[in-house]
Amino acid sequence: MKKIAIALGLIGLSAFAFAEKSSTDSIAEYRQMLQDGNPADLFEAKGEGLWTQKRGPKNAALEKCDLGKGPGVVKGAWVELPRYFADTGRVQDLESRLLTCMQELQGFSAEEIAKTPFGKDEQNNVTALATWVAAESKGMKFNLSQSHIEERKMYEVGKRLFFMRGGSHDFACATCHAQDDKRIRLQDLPNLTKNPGAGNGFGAWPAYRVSNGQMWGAQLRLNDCYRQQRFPYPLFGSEVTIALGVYMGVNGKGGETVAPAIKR
Amino acid sequence: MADPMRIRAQAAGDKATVRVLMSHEMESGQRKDGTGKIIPAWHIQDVTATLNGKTVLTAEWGPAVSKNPFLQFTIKGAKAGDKVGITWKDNKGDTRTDEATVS
Amino acid sequence: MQTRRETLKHSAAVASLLAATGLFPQYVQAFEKAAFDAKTINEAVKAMGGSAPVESKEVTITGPDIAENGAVVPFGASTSLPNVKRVLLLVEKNPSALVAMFNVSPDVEVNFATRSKMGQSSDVYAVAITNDGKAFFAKKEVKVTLGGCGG
Amino acid sequence: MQSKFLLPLAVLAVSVLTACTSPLPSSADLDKLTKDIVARSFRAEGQAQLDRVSPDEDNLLCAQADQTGVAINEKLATAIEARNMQTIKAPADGKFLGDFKEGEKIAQSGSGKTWTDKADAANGGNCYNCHQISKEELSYGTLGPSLYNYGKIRGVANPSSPESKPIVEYTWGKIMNPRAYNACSSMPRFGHKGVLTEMQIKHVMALLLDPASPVNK
Repeated sequence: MKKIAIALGLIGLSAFAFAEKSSTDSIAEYRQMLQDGNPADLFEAKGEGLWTQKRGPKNAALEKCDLGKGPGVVKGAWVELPRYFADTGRVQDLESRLLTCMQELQGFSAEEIAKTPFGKDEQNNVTALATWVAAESKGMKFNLSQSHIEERKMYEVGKRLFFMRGGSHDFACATCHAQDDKRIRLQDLPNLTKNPGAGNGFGAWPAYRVSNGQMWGAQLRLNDCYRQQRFPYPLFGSEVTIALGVYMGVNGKGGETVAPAIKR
Repeated sequence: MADPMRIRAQAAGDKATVRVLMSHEMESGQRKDGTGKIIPAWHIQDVTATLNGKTVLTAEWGPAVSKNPFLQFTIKGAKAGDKVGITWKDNKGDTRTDEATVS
Repeated sequence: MQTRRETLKHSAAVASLLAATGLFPQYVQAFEKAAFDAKTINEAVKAMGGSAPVESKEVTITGPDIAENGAVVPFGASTSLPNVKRVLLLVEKNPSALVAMFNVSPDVEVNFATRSKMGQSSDVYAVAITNDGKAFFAKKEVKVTLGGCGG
Repeated sequence: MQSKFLLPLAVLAVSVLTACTSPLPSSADLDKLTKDIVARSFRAEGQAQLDRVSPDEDNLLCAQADQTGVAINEKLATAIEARNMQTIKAPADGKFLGDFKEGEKIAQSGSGKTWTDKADAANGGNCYNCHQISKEELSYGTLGPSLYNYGKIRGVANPSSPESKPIVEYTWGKIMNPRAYNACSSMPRFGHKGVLTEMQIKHVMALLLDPASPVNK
C-alpha cells in the first residue's frame, strides 16, 4: 500500500483540476451519472404487475380503479391529482385514492393499510403502484382542477399549512421552500410556492432515495418533511398531506412531471 | 423470492450495451440493528451474463456494491433480437435469472 | 504467483464439481473470499492473482469528484490494455477495499460500470490484471459529503 | 382516527350542497378549517407531542405575515422582539465562550427533537444546514448568511475584552432567541425553546468568536 501511495504522489496534480470546478457543478455531475439506471424502475415494474394481478379478499385486479379520469384510465391521472372524488366525497391524492380502490375492488381494509408503517407489507405495494401510475404520466404537465369548491378549499388550507410555524424549531414548510436559489447543506431547495420549483419539487415524487435505498411516495416524502420540521406524525392520507399536495400541485401547474425521480 | 431485474440491452453498430438493475438489499455487514448487534452481510456475490445462452461475463461482488445494484457492460457482436440473460446468486444461496431481448 | 493461480483454478474446478452434485450450496460459486476480506488494495489484487499494481494511462476510472451520498457512488472501470483477464474496482478506505471483480471474456468490452458504497472520502482504484499476472491501475479521489438535513 | 376518511357519506352530503356554486369561505373560516384539519391529521409520536402544532402567538402572527405577504406592522414587531428579549439570560457564570471544537460538532449535527430522536439525547445545532461556517466544510446551506470569519470581520481579537462585549452579548442573544432582534426570523430559538443547552451555546459561541477557531482563520 505504501508503495502505491508513494508512486501516486504525482497524481496530486489532478486535485488542481477539481478545485477549478465548483462543488455545485460536481454534485450536478454526480446526479447526472445516476440518471441512467434509476432503481425506481424496479418498483415501477412491480407496480405495473400489481395493477393487473388478482389480489386481496375479493381476488380482483385494480384494472377498473378510477383515478379520476374514469375506470382504468392511468395515463395522465397523476398530473391531475389530488382532485375531488364524488364517490368518496373528498379530495384525494394518488396514494389515498389507491387505498380506496384496494378496499372497494380488492376488499383490503384501507384503514389497516393506512396504519401499516411505511416499507411494510401492503404499504410497499401502494408505493410500487404509485410509482407505476406516476411513471405513466412522465413528461406530462401538471394540471390540477380547481373547479370544485372542496378543491379550492383544500388549496387555501394547504397554503395556510405551508406557512404554519410550529414544533420545537419554529419551522414551517416555507422556512426552506419559499425562496429561489437556496440550499440546505448542498441540496438545492425548490421554491414550492411557484414554478419551476413546485412542478419540479412536488412533481418528482415518488422518487428513489439513494441515501437509504428506499422508494418514497409523496406521502412518505411529506411525512419525513414533518419529522424534520419537528412536528408530530401526520397520518397516512390525512387532510394536511392532501391539502399540501393540492397547494404544491396547483402551484406547479404547467410544470412537467419527472416522477419517478432519483434523489439523494 | 426476489423481485425481477430490469434489463435493457441496446444494439449500436456491432455491439450491444446492457444495463441491469437488480433488486437486492446488499446489506454491508457493517451496520448494527436497534440492539447494537451487527446485521450480517447479505449480498449478491456472483453475477453471470449470457448471450443466446453462452456465458460472456462473470463477476464477483462484495457487500460494498450499492443496494439495488446497477451494472453496465457491452457485448461484442450482439444484435437486435439476441437474448441477454443475467443470473445473480447471493451469499445466502438465493438466486434469480431474467432475460431481455436486444433492441 | 503461478502456483497460486493454479491452485485457484483447481479449487474452482472442484467447486463446480461440488456444485454439480447440488449437495454443497456454499460451493456454488468459487467466491474469492480472501480477496473480498482484504483490507488493502495490494492484498486484494494479490488474492485475485495479480502482482503489485503499477499505474497505467491505459487504465481508466470514471466517477464523480464529489458524491452527494456515500451509499451510491457510480464508477466505471475500463482499459485499452491487451490480454486482460480481470478488472477490479476498489475503494481504499472502505473496511474491505475490493468492491467488485469482473472476469473478462473475448465477447465483452473491457469496460464495466457499477455503483459502490463509500464510508468516507477516499481514493478509488480500477485495476486491470493481465493473463500473465501483471496488474495496472488508475485512481481517482472522491469526496463524500454529508447531505440533507443531517437528522 | 382514520375511520373519519373512510366514512365519506357525511362529507358527501355536505359537499353536494356546496358544490360548484358556493364561493370560498371567508379567510377567518378557512383559518378555522385549517385548525380543525390540523387537529385531526396528526398523532403524537415519540417526543413529538401534539402541543407542537399549537403555535404560540409569535408564530401565528409571523405565519400570517408570511402567507399573506403583508409584513407585520412595526408596533407588533417591536412587541414580539421585546417579549423574546425578556427570555434571554446571560450565562450564570459570566463566561460566554466554551470550546470551539465542541462547537463545530454541534454545528455539524442536524439531529434532535424529531419523533425518531431519543428525548434525552443531546440535540444538534443544525448550523451548517443554513450557514457557511468553517472554510473546510463544503456542505453548507445558504438560507442564512455566511458566518465564515464571523469574529474576525467584527474585530474580535479578545472575546473577554470590554471592546468585544457588545458583539459577544449580541451573538449570545441571537443564538438564545433570534426573535429578540428580528420579530419573524426563520432561525430557531435555540435557548428559549430548549433545543441547545447553555453549555452547548457556549461551544457554538467559541466556534464563531474564538480567535483560535478555524472560523476566524
